Amino acid sequence: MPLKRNVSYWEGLKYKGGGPMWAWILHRLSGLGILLFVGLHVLASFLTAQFGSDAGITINIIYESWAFQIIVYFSILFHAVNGLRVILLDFWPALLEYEREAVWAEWFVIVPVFGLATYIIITKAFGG
Amino acid sequence: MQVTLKVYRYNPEKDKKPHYDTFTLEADPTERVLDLMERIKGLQDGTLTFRRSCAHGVCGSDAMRINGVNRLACKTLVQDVGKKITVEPILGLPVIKDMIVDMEPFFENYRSVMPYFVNNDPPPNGERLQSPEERERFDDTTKCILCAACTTSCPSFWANGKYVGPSAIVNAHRFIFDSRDQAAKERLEILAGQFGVYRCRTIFNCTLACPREIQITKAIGEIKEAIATGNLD
Amino acid sequence: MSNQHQYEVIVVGAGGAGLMAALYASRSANTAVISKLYPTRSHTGAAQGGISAAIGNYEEDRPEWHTYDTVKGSDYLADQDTVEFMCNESPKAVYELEHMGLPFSRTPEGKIAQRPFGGHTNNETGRPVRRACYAADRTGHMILQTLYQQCIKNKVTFYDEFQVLDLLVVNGKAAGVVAIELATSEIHIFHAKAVIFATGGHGRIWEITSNAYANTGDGIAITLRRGLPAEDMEFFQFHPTGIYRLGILITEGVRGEGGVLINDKGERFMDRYAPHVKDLASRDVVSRAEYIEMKEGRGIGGKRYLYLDARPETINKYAAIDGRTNPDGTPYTITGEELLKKLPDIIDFCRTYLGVDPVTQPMPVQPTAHYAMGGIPTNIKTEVIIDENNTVMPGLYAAGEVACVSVHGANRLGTNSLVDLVVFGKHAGINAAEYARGADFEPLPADAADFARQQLDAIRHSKGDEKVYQIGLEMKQVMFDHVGVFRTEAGMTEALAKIRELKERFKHIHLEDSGTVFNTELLSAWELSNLLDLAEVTAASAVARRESRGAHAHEDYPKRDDVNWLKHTLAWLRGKDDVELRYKPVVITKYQPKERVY
Amino acid sequence: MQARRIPKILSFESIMWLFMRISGLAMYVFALTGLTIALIMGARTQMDMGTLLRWTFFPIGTHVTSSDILVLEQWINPFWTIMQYLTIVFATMHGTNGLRMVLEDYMDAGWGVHVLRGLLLIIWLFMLLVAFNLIQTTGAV
Ligand SMILES: Cc1cc2nc3c(=O)[nH]c(=O)nc-3n(C[C@H](O)[C@H](O)[C@H](O)COP(=O)(O)OP(=O)(O)OC[C@H]3O[C@@H](n4cnc5c(N)ncnc54)[C@H](O)[C@@H]3O)c2cc1C
Ligand code: HEM
Ligand code: SF4
Ligand code: F3S
Ligand code: FES
Repeated sequence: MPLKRNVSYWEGLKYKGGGPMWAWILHRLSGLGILLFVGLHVLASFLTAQFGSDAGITINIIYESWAFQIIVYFSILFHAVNGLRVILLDFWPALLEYEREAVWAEWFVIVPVFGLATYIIITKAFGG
Repeated sequence: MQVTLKVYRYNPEKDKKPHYDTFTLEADPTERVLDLMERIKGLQDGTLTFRRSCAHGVCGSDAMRINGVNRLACKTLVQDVGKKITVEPILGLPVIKDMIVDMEPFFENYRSVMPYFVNNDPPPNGERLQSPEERERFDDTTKCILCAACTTSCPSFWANGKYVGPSAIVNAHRFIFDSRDQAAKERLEILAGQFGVYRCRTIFNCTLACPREIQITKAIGEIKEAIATGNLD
Repeated sequence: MSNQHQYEVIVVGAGGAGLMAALYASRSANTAVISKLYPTRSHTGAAQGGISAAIGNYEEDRPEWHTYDTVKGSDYLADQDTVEFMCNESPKAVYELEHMGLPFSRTPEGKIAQRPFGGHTNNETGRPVRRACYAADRTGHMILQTLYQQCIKNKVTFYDEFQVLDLLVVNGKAAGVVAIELATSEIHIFHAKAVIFATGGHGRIWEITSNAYANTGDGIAITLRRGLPAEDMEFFQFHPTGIYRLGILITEGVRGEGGVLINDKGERFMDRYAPHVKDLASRDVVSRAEYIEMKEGRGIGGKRYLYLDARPETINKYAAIDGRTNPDGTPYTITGEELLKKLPDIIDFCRTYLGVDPVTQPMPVQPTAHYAMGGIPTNIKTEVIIDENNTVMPGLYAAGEVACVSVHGANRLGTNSLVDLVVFGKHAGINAAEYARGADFEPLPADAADFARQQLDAIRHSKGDEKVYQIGLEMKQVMFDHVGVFRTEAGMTEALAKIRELKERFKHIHLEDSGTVFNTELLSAWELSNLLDLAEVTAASAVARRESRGAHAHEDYPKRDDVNWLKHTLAWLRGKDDVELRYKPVVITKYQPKERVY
Repeated sequence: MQARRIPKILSFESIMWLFMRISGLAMYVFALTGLTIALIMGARTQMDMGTLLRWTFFPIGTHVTSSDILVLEQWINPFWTIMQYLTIVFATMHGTNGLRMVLEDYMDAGWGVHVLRGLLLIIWLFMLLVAFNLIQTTGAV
């Protein structure tokens, strides 16, 4: 008997696709992450506003923690910048030849902006 | 120099689960990984099983994962991958034995995109004319050898084998942009469907894996553009 | 127990010849194609340079010139009626391929582009003519892909990864084949009215070869074992430009575009061997010249290779010396970029395997075993013949490299094989289907699969300690050294003895894989047994031929001998150490043999 | 040579593909407009970074009530409310469709796909309803 289609998530992750593959994985995770974040946030606010439930407060406490802010901020920043890259390359297919280079370029935008923001968030969290 | 080759093994008649075997042998840095596998099969372990034919990258038999990426064993030199080499079958197709996977699903996807020339006008006495520029338009995608290195490197295909995959799209591209062909519309309609080009998330693994250096992601992008604009030039 | 199938026409092999035959046969007969490789893996895909047809897209050209060039290239051993047929049909065949969508390279007016190739000339001026239609340096790839695509379009039935082991002959007629399914080792019997063999070449007999692992001459070995003869096996072409040590081919198209061969002293030595067409002399001539250069110590660094120099500056320099011009009369020049457009794959091979960039460095080359002129004898209708009187075996056809209609005689001109495939492949398909219409299925014997099974069982159960790999290696070496570019009586006799010794040793091989799923070890061993048979027949046919003609260069008999040897060899494998040789005359229509100068 | 053209092809997949890109761009436009105008209106001195971000992406009243905003009315006006509606429509639709893409990657053709699409449509509508309600009740103070 042949083995069935042989790709577990783990096997897939081990594939050495490099930058573009990881950019896609992060785009997917960040997109889903944002959706979850926005969805819960809206739901919680709704429950609080309509039924005076505590859920909103609990969730907001988590959301406002500095660690969570870093994650959310990264997700949004990465998803937005990478999304823009995807859109640009899709609208000018000739550029798709340089996808690998484009992913590098993208990090040149993300890293400094994210670094600065993280710095601000952290100093604010610990510096008062 | 001494090279160790770690090989994925699965024999359906003996094994329940795949395992790895390690072989050590002397090799030249300029030898092909395929040469090493041939030598192992000839002198160390006759049961090692893989496909091969041309041995110089034109027949598409021996796509496999070498040190984690899809390559042709006959186009990968030892010096390209180092002294520690791991070979495993390509992903996303059923493994029949060692490096041999069932290619049927791959070819089924290929056949589903009308990968053949269609022109129903009566042919002229001589050739149909085509300018060098028109010929150049689809040159890149004529190079495909159907090795499946691209399709089996694509996470979208791993997720769902119904996705026709980059290789089939490349072969559709070859005809869609051929100025002599008349079935571009039918092909594009297939590709605009549920398992067509929109399963491609421009992950780019395919382009990096293609041993013929075809700009696959670009070809897919051109097809998306053609679907959206109707322009085939 | 066995699986039985019934088709009117069975095509064995899915290379250019097999697919062409299948396309035509399937139009009017129930047809199936059996191939041990997925069709697109066939070695036709490796062909690079071009397919010739006298369509004269740049300059005047005529099928008669093509015919004469082919006959001359064959050293007058080709059958002239078949050559004429092929050369007249080839323009039609090429246009037909174009109509199937084959993406040929184009001239500025949009016609099929053509390039010069060795031995193809304008008969009036004696200068090289642009006759080879090409698609960059991937002509064979495009042919194979195009034909396979058309087969899909026309819903041809394929049995992929089924290896044919035996031909069934009932009442003197072909009645089908026996095949093994690689994935399961199950034996299948294919009952047929007509069988077409298109199994390709057997270059794997030699150590340095441009041929694929799959080119093991299965077709000829099968018919030999069924008591049929093989024709002209001593003629095997050594291509002058294989990549040093690997044998991977560098197309003659490189020289067609102006590349030249250079020895250790930096001389363009072909000046001396072929003063008129120089580097574009026919392959036997160039390979022999290389051999002599190396023997006389002018190989690069004294080693066994030469340089093929295709750097633009070299090409332009010699093009100026030769006075080569473009179609419009301006001097011929080329740039690195144009070279890359015309020969992308060659440049890629050199970069990958040698780390050499042909645009800036010369390529190290040596002769490489390339093409079988000999094979299963057929007549002009591609019917297989079984003796020197041209007696036909009804229902059996052969086309492509496996066959010997003898259009190539003692030496094939470059690009003529692809023509051979499409022209004779097509006619094999048409003729076999027509025959099948008027024929009945012969009843199959109950033990139809026995002979095939015996052969496999002998290998499976053989108990010894010989390694298939080792025997193969020794065969390849002795054949390359002694039945190669240059041959001597003593060398060939030694080789023959050695092959026979290896055949004995083969009876004591040991296999490690006893499984049934993709037992490639078993089938490689079977393939080696085929190669050994063919090597024996080749060596035996070669020792007997005491002359030099085309690819058969006999050092002890350096002259062509038309009085005694203007004839085809037919060889039967009769039993242990017994090859029976008989001869049949060459068909000569218009061109009387004369001395060959290039 | 004549240009080769065929009619444009519209399929569910191709429309959604275009939509994902257009909505992505639209969100850029909203966010950038929001950010620019907010900065012009003095956000630089009146908001910390977190608030500014929240405002940029979702300019809803509650997002500024906890900051040093001096004149609340200035921030809570019909312009921002419209921005808010557009952003939430696009973001949830983009996000839900993204979720659909991810899930469908693992599904074959058949009724399952239609059930999923229906379900996600309902979820999306529910999300919109809730969000609209929120904007109505808390946004336009
Ligand atoms: C590197 C190279 C370059 C060349 N360049 C040129 C060129 O430029 N111009 C030119 O004219 N010629 C060229 N040639 C020669 C030409 O390509 C070959 O002679 C020709 O392709 C042979 O085609 P074929 O159809 O006979 O066989 P192949 O293409 O070799 O096909 C053989 C088929 O038979 C099948 N088969 C074999 N054994 C079995 C079995 N036992 N059971 C079932 N199936 C079997 C295989 O699977 C395969 O499908 C070149 C050859 C080489 C090696
Ligand atoms: C500036 C803002 C944004 C841009 C430019 C953007 C861009 C994109 C693009 C182009 C895609 C398609 C990717 C593909 O087809 O492979 C995408 C996917 C996705 N987006 Fe966004 N997006 C943005 C904001 C958001 C938001 C706010 C959410 C959540 C509510 C979100 C959730 C998703 C999800 C879940 C996917 C699917 C991911 C996948 O299929 O892998 N995005 N985004
Ligand atoms: S596109 Fe490239 S990787 Fe994919 S099958 Fe063709 S040759 Fe192989
Ligand atoms: S890897 Fe897959 S997702 Fe697209 S770009 Fe290549 S087909
Ligand atoms: S063996 Fe033909 S591609 Fe590797």
